[in-house]
Amino acid sequence: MNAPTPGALTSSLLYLDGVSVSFDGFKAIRGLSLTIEPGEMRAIIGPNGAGKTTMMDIITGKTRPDEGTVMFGGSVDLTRLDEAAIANLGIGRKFQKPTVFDFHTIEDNILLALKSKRSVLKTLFWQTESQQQKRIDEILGIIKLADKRERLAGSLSHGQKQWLEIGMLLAQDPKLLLVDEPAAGMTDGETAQTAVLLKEIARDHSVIVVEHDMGFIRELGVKVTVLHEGSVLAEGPLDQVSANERVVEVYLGR
Amino acid sequence: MITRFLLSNMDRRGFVFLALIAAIGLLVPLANLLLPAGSPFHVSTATMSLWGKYLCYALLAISLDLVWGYCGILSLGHGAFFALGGYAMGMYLMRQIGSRGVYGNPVLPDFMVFLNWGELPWYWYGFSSFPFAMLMVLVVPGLLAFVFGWFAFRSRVTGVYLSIITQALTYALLLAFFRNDMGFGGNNGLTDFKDILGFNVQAQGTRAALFAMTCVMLISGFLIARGIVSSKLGKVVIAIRDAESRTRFLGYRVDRFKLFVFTVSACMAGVAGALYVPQVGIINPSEFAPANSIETVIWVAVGGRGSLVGAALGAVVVNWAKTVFTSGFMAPYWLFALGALFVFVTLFMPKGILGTAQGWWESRKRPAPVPAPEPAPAE
Amino acid sequence: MRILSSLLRTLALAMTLALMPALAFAQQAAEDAFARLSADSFSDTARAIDILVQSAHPNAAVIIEALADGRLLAGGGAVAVKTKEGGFLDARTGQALAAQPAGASPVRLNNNVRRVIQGALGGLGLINPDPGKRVAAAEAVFRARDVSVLPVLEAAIAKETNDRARRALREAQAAILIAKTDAPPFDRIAAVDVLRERGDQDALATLRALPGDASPGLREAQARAISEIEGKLALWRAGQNLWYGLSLGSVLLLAAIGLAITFGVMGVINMAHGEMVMLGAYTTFIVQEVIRSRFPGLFDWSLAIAIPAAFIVAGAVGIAIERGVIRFLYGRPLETLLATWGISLILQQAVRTAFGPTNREVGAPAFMSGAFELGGLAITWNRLWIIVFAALVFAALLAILKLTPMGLQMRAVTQNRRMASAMGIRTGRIDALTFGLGSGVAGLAGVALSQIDNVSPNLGQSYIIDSFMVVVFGGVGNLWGTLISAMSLGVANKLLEPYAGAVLGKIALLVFIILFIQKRPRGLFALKGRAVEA
Amino acid sequence: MKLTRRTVIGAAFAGATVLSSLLPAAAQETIKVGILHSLSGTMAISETTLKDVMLMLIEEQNKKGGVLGKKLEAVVVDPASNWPLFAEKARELIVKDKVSAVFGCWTSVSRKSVLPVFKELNSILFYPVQYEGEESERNVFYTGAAPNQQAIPAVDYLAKEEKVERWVLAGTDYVYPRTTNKILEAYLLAKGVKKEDILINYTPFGHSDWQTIVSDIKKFGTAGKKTAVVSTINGDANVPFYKELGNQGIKATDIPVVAFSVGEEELAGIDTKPLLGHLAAWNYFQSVKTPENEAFIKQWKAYKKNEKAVTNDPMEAHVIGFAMWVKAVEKAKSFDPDKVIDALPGIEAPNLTGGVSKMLPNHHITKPVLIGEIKADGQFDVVSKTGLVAGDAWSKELDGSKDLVGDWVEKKCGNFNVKTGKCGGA
Repeated sequence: MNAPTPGALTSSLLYLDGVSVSFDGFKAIRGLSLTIEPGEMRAIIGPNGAGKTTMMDIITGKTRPDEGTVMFGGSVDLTRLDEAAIANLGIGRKFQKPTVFDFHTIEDNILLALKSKRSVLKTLFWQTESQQQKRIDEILGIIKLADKRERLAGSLSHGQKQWLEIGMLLAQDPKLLLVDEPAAGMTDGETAQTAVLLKEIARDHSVIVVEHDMGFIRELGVKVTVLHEGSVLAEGPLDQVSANERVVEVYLGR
Repeated sequence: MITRFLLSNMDRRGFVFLALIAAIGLLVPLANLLLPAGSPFHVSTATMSLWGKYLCYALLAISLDLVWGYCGILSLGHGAFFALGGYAMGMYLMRQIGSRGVYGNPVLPDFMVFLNWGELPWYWYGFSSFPFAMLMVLVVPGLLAFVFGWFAFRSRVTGVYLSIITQALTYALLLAFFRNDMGFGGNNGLTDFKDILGFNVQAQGTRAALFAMTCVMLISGFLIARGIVSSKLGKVVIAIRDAESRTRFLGYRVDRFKLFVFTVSACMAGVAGALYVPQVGIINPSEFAPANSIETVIWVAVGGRGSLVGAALGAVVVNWAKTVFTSGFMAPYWLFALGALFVFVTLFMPKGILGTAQGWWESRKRPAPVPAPEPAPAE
Repeated sequence: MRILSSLLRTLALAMTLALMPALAFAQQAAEDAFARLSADSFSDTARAIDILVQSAHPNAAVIIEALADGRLLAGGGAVAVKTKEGGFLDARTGQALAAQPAGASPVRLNNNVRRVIQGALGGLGLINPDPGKRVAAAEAVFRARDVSVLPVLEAAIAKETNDRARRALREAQAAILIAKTDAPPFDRIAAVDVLRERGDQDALATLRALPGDASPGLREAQARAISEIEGKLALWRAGQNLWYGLSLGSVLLLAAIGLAITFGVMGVINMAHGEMVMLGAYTTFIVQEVIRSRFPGLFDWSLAIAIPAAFIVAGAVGIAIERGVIRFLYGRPLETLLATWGISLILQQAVRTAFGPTNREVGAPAFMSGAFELGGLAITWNRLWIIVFAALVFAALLAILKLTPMGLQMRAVTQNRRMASAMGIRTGRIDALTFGLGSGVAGLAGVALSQIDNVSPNLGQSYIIDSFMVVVFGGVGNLWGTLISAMSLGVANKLLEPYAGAVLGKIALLVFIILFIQKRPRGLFALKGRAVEA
Repeated sequence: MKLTRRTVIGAAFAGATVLSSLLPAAAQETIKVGILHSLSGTMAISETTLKDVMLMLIEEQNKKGGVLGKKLEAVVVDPASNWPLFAEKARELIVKDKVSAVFGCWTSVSRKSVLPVFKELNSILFYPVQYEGEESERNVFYTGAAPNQQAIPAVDYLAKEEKVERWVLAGTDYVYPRTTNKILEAYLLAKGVKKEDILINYTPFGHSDWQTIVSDIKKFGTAGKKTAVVSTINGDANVPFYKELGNQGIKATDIPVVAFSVGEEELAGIDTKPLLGHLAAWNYFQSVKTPENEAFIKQWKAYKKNEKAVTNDPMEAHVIGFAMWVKAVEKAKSFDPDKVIDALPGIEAPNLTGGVSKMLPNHHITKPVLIGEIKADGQFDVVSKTGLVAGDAWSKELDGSKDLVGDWVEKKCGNFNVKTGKCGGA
């Protein structure tokens, strides 16, 4: 989907190499290396404190690594950019706890996420064009909230908020989506639907999914990376990974 | 485009408010000037100038509500912008005195004469011109807000920390303006004004005109603030208030949006200060006192945070109550009443007068309310 | 007048020596003195003291001491001394009187008369058997520089055996000699040396007062001594400024440390914090009033009694505020700001109504009055005690938070309320106690501040902004940060003050804090990591 | 009488009619007097007692039958130490309550803020506090001291009696100390004091940490010349200042401090033993022994129901001002402000220190200047007293104002320039 830009150092969409970060002496990430290819969907699993969320923070510019390389699209050094710039490059992020704008309507939530110029003046004199309105309607349809568009996001249920947030990611139309525990706190039915939704998205986006729920990962059926104590423990299809002795040891605490 | 920007999404409450202010702005000066003092509809000059003061405060409250109610920036230093606008106007009025000061010095204001200043300090140049002074009313507070906000928002100082350093800002300015060496009249400030644009500031006609001008500015301030909050930028700003990092991950440069709103708000506060000075007749450093800024926050809280009409209403109600309670037998106890009001409002009316009234009204109209979201965290 | 009086005195002395049957004369002179004491004129009173000393009246010391204390009554032809026990003596004869003589009122003093008394008492005290008294007397002579005392002084030096007293006497002698134009030049240069060795501000003042007649040699010695003393004093002054800084820092620490708990640990912006300080100060006032009226003997213990009282009063009010208002507002820090601002208005006006708007007097116990010299540092006792007190409060607070079960629970609740509650901690109770602790500590600050500041309803307002600056600069939630922040702000303020002046110095610090927060948005000692922003 | 519904209603109606006919009549009988002093905020500390003294004076006047046969009614408002509120309240008093005169204000800035209101609405303000001068307004009567009635005599006293040659002029940084120190500096230089023998120091309002400044004063005093401090330090900052002086051991016999803003009320908050002999200059002290003063103190203590209640200089200023207003009204036979303003100059009223003060054409009054030394009981011992000194609206020591005089009798001008012979400055 994305041809490497001229002068690219790598053909990968996302390229992490030897990344480390520590908080007050605690090494949250140590020598993490990871590559995501364009169009790929990757699941990342690992026990609590494995560094999953910190890794996302590093990719999205919230946390600066102490050392290591983080490249996007082959040539852009993400460690030098702030969150907004990274978002505008085409990296979207969904939080562990669903984070939507409670005091905005569902439609406005999507509108705010819709890919567009983000400058102060442009937003001040913004007028929604019909094409954009169509896209909003389309996304509302995908996330099954079209009939609730005028309601405040704060009044949604937990699962609906998760979908709304995914819808916002869609509206952003990023090249890479980072999705943190999309199925947390969902009913089984909702979980299955979410998996379908994600697979649909993965058709034309690269996606990284962080998840605990093995059933959910199995449903996605993608390559899995296991993190442990801030570095990669194992990588491969789920069956292969779950057979790995080290992984079993870490998960079961033996 | 501008009219669309200003008037789009206007709700009924907004129209009522605008109509009310416009009517006041038109009728009060007329009732003051044209009706004889005996008429039951006559408005005395005292009442008019009192309400002129309230309306200046209302504009200040709207400007604060813009940053606090909509953007979540609790500024405890908005009085500083108000006072700076006031000083810019005060400097113009001082220069208009000319040689009618008590010492008859054609250039220097009186306080400089008796403190033996040799010549006018450079920063007083230009203030004899009305357009320049009016420009400064916007530029000085705006520039201060811009520079302050540029640093503060870029380094992501938020919440309580931001509130405390805005307080430090206004406190530092308070101390600075108290110094007589600064050339702003020290503790006494600027006073004894004579003319504005050639009209006697104390004349009834001038007062009526100033009152009408205050209403015009209040309407303009309201329309601009309204325009901002109902535009997409307004939605971004509210998004920043409710989930700052989410907004950032959507690709919005949060610092720039905050800076924009903060600067616009400071300019608005400056205008309020500029209108306040000729009506009150004095500007002095006590306007910078942190307590004044906190009080402004309380007007907004009382009226209803996140509602422009509410903020204006709060300013008028609290100040009116202050006027009433500081006279007569209540005089020694009015601080009890004021203090109790603040405690009461924060405890029992977190949405302010307007929000509470609206909630009550809606619950009457619709017995089964939609589940309202939890009140937003203030940070 | 002084020249005339010393002339007269010399004359009187000469006459006394010439006419051996001097008793009659002395009698007459004393009568003159008593008449002058009754004249209610400052110059007559001063003259009377001189005469009493010159004529060596047997009661001179008693009379002059009484005069100094305002216990000398004159008028209606009588002069009487009111004894410290409340009885009355006839000043002429020293015999006890039955009652206060009719028409007699206390002899009034002004500064001029006080100086004459100082000199006279100095002259009389030089032959006191107690060496400490002799040093004090020599010090008085040093300041008064009364030439007429010189013979007595020299006699005293000759038979002085105590080293300290001897040095003090010599310094006093030097102070007189250096200004005595008819003294031998060699003696005067030696006097300069004595003063150079003394080397303090007073020596400098005495040296600078060298009359215009001085010989070039004397001038040179004086200039050298002055520059040497000045060099030494400049060093000491730097130390002194540091001391002032520490002292200001300790005041800031006391005012802010309660806030470091309520604001730093609990996240409550308590605008009524200053009023807790004020309540502490008023508690001190009440304690002292009760002691004054009921148990005057306990006065020196008044502060020690006020400390727990202030802690309890402010702490109780704090708990009431927490239970009554703040507990409904957790998670809404900016709204607690508004509510507590309202509370602060109410408390201020309540105190104003109850105690009146004016300042109330809180006295200093004897051990907190005055100052002592440590090398070239002048250290006032009250500041020293406040520093000690601040250190104790800090240590106690640290111990409570770190070592006691209550401290553990407090930390647990503030870090994870739900978890703590699940583990059986009664969070509501802990909230109230934590807030009470912070407020109580503010009350303790009030006890200390009552010693250096106004005890008025406005007391709290003047410290609230500074307190917030200290806590924010130090980093919220960190007691050590508060300590370092208070001390560094105090010292920086005091080092800036001599150059920039008090106002500019303060503005500079405020601007510095504003800029500093940009660099480190969470203060000096902020926690890092993910948890902070979660 | 049997109580039926009708009789009850009838009685109530009759009662109401009687009442309503009485009320306006009663209202017409009284003449309102405005009291404009802060009862809350930072200035309440000084101003509250002035409100009380006015209430007492008005009550007493009413016992004597009021003025021109009409009872007086005090209207109290609280401007809350907030300067714009002062202006608002002044307007309210004049327009809404229609007061005949206002007694009020303490700080210069509060006076400055109400000034335009009094001019515009043509009413009368009696201002009872010592101030920086440089003002003479038609609608204001200044019953406190001008600088020449306080500062200059105090300096003269120190130079003469204490042989002071070196001066520290310490003040709070606002207009009164600035102007007073300017005047004193000019005066001292003219008297031959060298420039290096004058140290001027300003501190902010409410300054509480005096360590550095007191030690600077101590150092300045070591130049071998007798040194004194002239303090124009304002209200709240005085207590910590004096505490620091006492603790650092600066005795009045070494470096005397003469203060212009420290009176009995301020001393009530300090332990005065270490301050023995420091001085204050005022036009009145509670300790003055005159029959008038003793009667006044007795009355005040009875009114406050407090044996410890103290009196001070601005209270005396209100006593004089109120007596003058009453006399002027009686002379003018009217409460009309214009007539009263014209009647006031030349009116004489006894002050409490045994003399008779007179309202001058420049709207200031004549007063004696008293220098007092602080006694151990918080009172002052008067060590010097001048005859009556006429208050100068314009200081003779300042270049800008030396040619100006205020004269509302002949020239009808507050700033008449004697050199150019014109009204209005230069």
